[in-house]
Amino acid sequence: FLEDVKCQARSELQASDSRYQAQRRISQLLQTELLQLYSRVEMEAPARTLCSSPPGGRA
Amino acid sequence: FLEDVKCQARSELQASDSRYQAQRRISQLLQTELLQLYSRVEMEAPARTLCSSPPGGRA
Amino acid sequence: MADDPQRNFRSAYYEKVGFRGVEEKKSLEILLKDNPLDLEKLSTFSQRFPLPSMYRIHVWKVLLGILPPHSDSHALVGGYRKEQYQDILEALEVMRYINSSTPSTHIYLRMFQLESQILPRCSETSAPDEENEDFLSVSRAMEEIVDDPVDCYWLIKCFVNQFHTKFGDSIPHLPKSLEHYLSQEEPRLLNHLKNSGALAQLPYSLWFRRCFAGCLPESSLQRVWDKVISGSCKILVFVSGDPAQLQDHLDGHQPAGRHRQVSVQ
Repeated sequence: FLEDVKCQARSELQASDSRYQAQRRISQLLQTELLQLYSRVEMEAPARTLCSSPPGGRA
Repeated sequence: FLEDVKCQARSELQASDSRYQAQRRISQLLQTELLQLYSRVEMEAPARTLCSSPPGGRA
Repeated sequence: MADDPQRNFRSAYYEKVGFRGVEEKKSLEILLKDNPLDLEKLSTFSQRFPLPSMYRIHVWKVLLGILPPHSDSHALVGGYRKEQYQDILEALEVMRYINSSTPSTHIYLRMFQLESQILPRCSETSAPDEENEDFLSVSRAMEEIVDDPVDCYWLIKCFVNQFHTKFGDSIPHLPKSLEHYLSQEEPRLLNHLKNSGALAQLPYSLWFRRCFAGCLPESSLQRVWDKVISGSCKILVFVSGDPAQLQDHLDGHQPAGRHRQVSVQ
């Protein structure tokens, strides 16, 4: 019976963890995407007034 | 003793949940940031060659 | 006469009109009342009988680990699964991998790629390659069977993952098994296929990789997948070796078996 309770807890924890892992992958992707977009914006910035707003700043 | 096991399971699940929630907040912030960056890039795009590459496209 | 002619008459009648599963359905219902569910018994059931359609999705979810054996955890875990689905979907939208006009099967592909850490850069997304096409076929077939998109995604993901983990090593050997099976069961057919060069032309590698998705009518496919999900890939060989399936294909009926049921017990 004790094994049973442990087993149930384990499967709940696994499901919760899988949700966390997905969220972690999502933020990694978002970070990559942001970095690439920033570097693109900055490469093009010197020619423009854009450089007056710091990277990471609001639009 | 059984109560003990259940209690431990509950706190593990709570820990997993709060890790998930934290990661979710991070993703949401990053998403907001990304959306703002996209709209900034696109506002500036019409005047530039930049518009030849699709939004979300190459760095 | 038998002791209970009424009952025997009924059973025989049910069998004749296709309700062979009345008794089976009852025994499945008993299994589904267990808490925790006995995965071994459910697998055995699913190996032996086609699952009644009203319980199929639930049993698949349990066998694939989308829902845990403990029924009283189903609501909690089901909620986690839904959140995970929505989180991924939302992120892909924001990153512009998908939009309102993206076909759902392509959405499932991107979601699966995100979770498997093989999502290409948005700008580098190209036409789906062979492996993607296999995934898309399975998705299209699953979508025919499952209405709820959350269930559908999870079933596709876990089905594909389980199929590769469990049978990945066996798939390349299935064509040999098919030949062996035919040599035992249908030696004349095998000879004919070999001599006419037709054997080499059969797309069985495709059938195996896609688990017959897109190659069998839905009702037969479900029964094949019952067996695959509950742990056997031998069924793929038997279905491929079914003379009617082969004949259909050689006759140029595509997808094979569209016109009749493959007998999958």
